[in-house]
Amino acid sequence: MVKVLLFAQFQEAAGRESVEIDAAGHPISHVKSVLKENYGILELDDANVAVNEEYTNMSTELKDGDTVAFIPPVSGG
Amino acid sequence: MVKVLLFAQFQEAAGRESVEIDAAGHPISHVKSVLKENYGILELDDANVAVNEEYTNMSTELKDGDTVAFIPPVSGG
Amino acid sequence: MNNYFRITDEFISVEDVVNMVVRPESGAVNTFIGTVREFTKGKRTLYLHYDAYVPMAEKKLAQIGDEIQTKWPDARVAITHRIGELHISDIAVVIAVSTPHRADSYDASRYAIERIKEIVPIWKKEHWEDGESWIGDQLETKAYPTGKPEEEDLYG
Amino acid sequence: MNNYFRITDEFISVEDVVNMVVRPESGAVNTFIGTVREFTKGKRTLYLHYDAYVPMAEKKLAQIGDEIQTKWPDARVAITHRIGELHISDIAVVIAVSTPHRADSYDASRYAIERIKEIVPIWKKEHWEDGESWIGDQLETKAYPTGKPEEEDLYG
Repeated sequence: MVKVLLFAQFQEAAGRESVEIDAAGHPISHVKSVLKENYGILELDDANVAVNEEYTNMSTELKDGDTVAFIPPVSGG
Repeated sequence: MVKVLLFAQFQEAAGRESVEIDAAGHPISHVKSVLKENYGILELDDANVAVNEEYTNMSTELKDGDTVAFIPPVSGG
Repeated sequence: MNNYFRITDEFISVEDVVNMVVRPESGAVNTFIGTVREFTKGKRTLYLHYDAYVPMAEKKLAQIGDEIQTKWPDARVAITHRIGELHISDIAVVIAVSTPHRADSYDASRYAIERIKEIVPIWKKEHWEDGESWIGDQLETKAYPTGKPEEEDLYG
Repeated sequence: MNNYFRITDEFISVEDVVNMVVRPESGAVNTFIGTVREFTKGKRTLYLHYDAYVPMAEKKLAQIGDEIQTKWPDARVAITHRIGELHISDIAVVIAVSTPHRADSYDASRYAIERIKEIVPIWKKEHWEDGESWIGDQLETKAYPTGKPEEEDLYG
């Protein structure tokens, strides 16, 4: 299983802070599709992604136990 | 009479914080000569001058009651 | 107190962040303080809410510190960013950079705030008189009203 | 506490100077803090003594504030400079500039410190292990050992 962290507008759209998805062996783009279709998160095209707290890209293949974060456009500072 | 304020190395060279000079009607350059000759202040060529707390130049004519300051190169900050 | 790169949900003391970087070799400290502004493009903010992916945000702040160390080897950097609910004039972020000479302190401090706005996973939700939005870019021209993304935001 | 342009012989609180410029219209505060550096060109400073023509120095700080107001109308500025004996890492000057957006806060703060070093009648005497000198220019290349000016300093 892969843990998927949701923040800001994604968290509000899904109504939860994280979901578990059976995505080991799949690229992150697969998780993105699941979030759109099953969790109603629609603004994912502007998002960056991180695996285990480091930025990566949608084609990265996930392993069991990975933590994926979908990072909406940031606005700190 | 004109009050002449001395700071930093000028103050140390003269051994005093201020002097009174009978310089009304004279330009500041006159005061400069007096400071060199009578008070042993030698580094005056790098100095700026102020009359009544505003920068001016050596040709400014002094009035009775003016306060002249000889300003060594500044080094605040 | 040696936590140079920190996310906190409490009030930030400017003095604490500055004190982390002052040292005998430095003659200059530049500090950038981000505060909550009341009006943006004529719209009144009532308060803000900052969210963060805390462990990754602290890692990214530390990465910015490393980047600065590479570009300005004599610099020392500390950054604290606050999250949670903030009101007008509250301090959201304090950056402090010390260097031997002043020019570098300005340049490195400016570099830090620009990088924060690019790579650190922190998000700001503006609460206005007439609604609320997650702010989606640093020109503050793009907002994401909760649950109602505009088509141009999705596909533009 | 509304003394925006101030010479003092006491410890400067960074927080106090910053608080003078924070306001609802500002989103950014840039702060420049000058501290006493231990080594300059390999020479060890033991302590410094700052002297000032206090009333004129406060006027000139206020003039710098006016100049900034002309160039950056939305800025608010406060500057405090300390005089007397200062030791390594002590704060000599704090400049705080608030503006609505960050770029201006950096530019106006930088302008302020450069102008201080040009026009404000404040003088620094360095006390080294092997002597003392009034420092005569901002590159710190020209020193005036007490009572013994070099000919090149006088006529160069």
